[in-house]
Amino acid sequence: MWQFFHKLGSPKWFFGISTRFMPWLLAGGVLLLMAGVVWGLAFAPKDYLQGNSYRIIFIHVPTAFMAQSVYIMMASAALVTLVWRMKLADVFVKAVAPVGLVLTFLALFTGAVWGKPTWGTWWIWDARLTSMLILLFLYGGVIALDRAINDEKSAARAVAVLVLVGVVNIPIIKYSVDWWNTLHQPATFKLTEKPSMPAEMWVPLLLSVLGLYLIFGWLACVRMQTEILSREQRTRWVKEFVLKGRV
Amino acid sequence: MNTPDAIVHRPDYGALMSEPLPLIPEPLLQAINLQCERDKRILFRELSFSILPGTVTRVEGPNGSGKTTLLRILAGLNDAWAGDLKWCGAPVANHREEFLRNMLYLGHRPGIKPLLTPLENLRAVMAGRRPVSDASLNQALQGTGLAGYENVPCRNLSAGQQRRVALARLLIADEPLWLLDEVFTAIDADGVAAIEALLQQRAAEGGAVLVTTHHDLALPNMHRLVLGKGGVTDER
Amino acid sequence: MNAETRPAVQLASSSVGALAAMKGVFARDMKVAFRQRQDLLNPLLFFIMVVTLFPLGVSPEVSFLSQAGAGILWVAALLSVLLSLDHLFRHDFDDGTLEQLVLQPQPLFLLILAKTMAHWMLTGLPLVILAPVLGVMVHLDGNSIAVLCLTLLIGTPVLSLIGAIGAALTLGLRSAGVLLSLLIIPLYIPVLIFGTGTVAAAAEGAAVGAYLALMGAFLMLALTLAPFAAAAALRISLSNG
Amino acid sequence: MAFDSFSAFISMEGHGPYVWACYAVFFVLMAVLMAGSLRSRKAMVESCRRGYEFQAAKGKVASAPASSASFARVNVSQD
Repeated sequence: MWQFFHKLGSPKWFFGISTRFMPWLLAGGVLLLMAGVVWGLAFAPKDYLQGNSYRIIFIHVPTAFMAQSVYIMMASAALVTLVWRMKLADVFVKAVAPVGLVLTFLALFTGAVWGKPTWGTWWIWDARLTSMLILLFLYGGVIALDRAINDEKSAARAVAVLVLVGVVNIPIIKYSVDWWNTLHQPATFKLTEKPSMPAEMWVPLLLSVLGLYLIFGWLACVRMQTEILSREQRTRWVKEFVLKGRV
Repeated sequence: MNTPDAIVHRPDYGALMSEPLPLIPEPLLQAINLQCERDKRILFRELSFSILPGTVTRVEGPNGSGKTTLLRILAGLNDAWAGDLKWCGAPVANHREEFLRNMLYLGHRPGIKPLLTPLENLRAVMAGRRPVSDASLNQALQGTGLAGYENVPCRNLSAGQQRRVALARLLIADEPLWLLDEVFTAIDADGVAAIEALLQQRAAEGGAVLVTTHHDLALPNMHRLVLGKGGVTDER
Repeated sequence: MNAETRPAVQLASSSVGALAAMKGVFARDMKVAFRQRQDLLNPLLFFIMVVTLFPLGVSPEVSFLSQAGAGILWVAALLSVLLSLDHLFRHDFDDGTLEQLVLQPQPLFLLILAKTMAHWMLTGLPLVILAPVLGVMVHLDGNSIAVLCLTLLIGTPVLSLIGAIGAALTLGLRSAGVLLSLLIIPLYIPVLIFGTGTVAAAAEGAAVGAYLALMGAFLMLALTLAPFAAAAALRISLSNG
Repeated sequence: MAFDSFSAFISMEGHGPYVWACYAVFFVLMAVLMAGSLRSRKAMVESCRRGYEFQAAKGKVASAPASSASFARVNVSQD
């Protein structure tokens, strides 16, 4: 068990294994996402309440879902960084934070555009969108802190503390924003909450969520490899990999 | 080679034990295979040494060789290192508070609040360590040549005088291990000589002193720990 | 060499209690602050000025101010706490006393708790005391002012505690002030929401006991967790500097 | 197929601009992110390779030790 854990933390081992998986992640991800998107755009039935604008759901929900799960993943990695000082964990946090930021922005953007035909306005202080906006701030803070600290080990550990503080706060933020929302406006029509969704709608949704997940995996691998190369460039194995063209 | 022999009284952990513990000569602090990287550059690696009681060790090396970093690592201020640090044979990480009780660190920055008087500064720093009477604190300040300045805010003192406020802690210290980083900065020649004598006296009492300085120290039996580019030698 | 002539040194096995150490830290911070009283006034002046901006910038009408007043006061209080946070560790870091604090043979989180308490006494508490005056100026009714002060009393320590984490994380960095705000403002949002929400509920005549209890729970959570996070962050920042 | 014709598919009963804008921004941003990540990885590999070649060319001479400093005054030239 410990040996496996140790191996998992070794950048060289990760580099080898991720290079092998990356093409599959990319191919699978693009395929699933495309299938989900095409199905959702062209074949899924029209929503009886919102009409065709609901088709934004097939990218809004995957990005929103991923934006949140990326933060949770970062928090798990941050815990590993602080407790076991595993090198790969802090490489992961640093590599995926910008991806999380882009996904959060996409969720916000699609939510706002979706709001226009549904509510008649680009922005509404709806609980979900507001929570998403705060998540965007959290990602922004993580990236800003990481950039501000020169020493990469200190940066990794400082960021880990910040991410963990953030993840403790996320449920509190979510709860307080929900409460604030009910206080200021009566329950409005929610974008994605449906009593029941027919299979022709949720299957493509599931496909695109899975697809985006795999693409995220690929992105994480690419960006982690970049970071590993940068950090380990003085080691013999990186030199060997680079000079022999194994990267 | 003339290594002063020394012994350490172990702290009396078992309050019920009435007879004195056996006296064991052993290093106060041991570093085993220390490695430190800074900005992708290895400052030192495979650095191993022992600090025995009754010794004064001077850490030497050119600018940028990692003297300050080494002292900060030993003090537990810098944790970007790999290897083992042992306090009286046990890992420092497991006995942090015990280690801190027995270690006195003075760094580049004197640790003096400019708005407080020397006496208030000393009082504040001792408040978290152990009770010391104001009379003793005043005596320590007088010992560093600050008689008459006890109640002047430190910002009105010269750099050397501020440094002396920090050094006053050495006169009331009961910590056996002293880590002193460039403490002679801004101190005049007489002051340096007096502090040298103090370090020697502390070593004679069984303490251990690790010091970095660019001053020439005239201490007999001084150990030297030389940090250099890429390699470390321990010369006695 | 025989045993009698060997030098011997006694290892210390005890030091002052943590409570005494906390008292020492607290007393020193208070003393330093009162030697430089202008620094104490600055956040208060800032608080008053920000509140003044709203009637001037938005509307002096009684209807607007009495509705938005609690929010304005809360936002202004939040900003002035934020403004004062940069000083929490910076001076200690610059003059080296922070190193000596970390090297005290005491649990660091308790020492940080003491520092944070001193910070609150010097910034948060004066804001709470000043709030009724400003509350009158923005036409809040008596009940709302009382509830507002209660929420500030419970909420500002949370601001100081969470802020300590940010101050510790950004210690020794260039442009630390702006960065600190970026990191901390998102974490302040729940406190702000419940602070103003409670006053709004009180204005509608609802019972506010439950909301205040919830804010108390926030405070307890921050008291138990934030000092640990700040201690970890402080060690990291010191290790870097 | 939920639509009768291709033009109906494009217009989506008036919701077309919203839907297509979302999808366009999504795909463009994702593509930029993916291409950017790949490019910076390539750049990193290149910079490593150049570093190794530079090292090999330069031999074993590392940066100068501080003790080699002479503090000799520099004859300032202007060009």
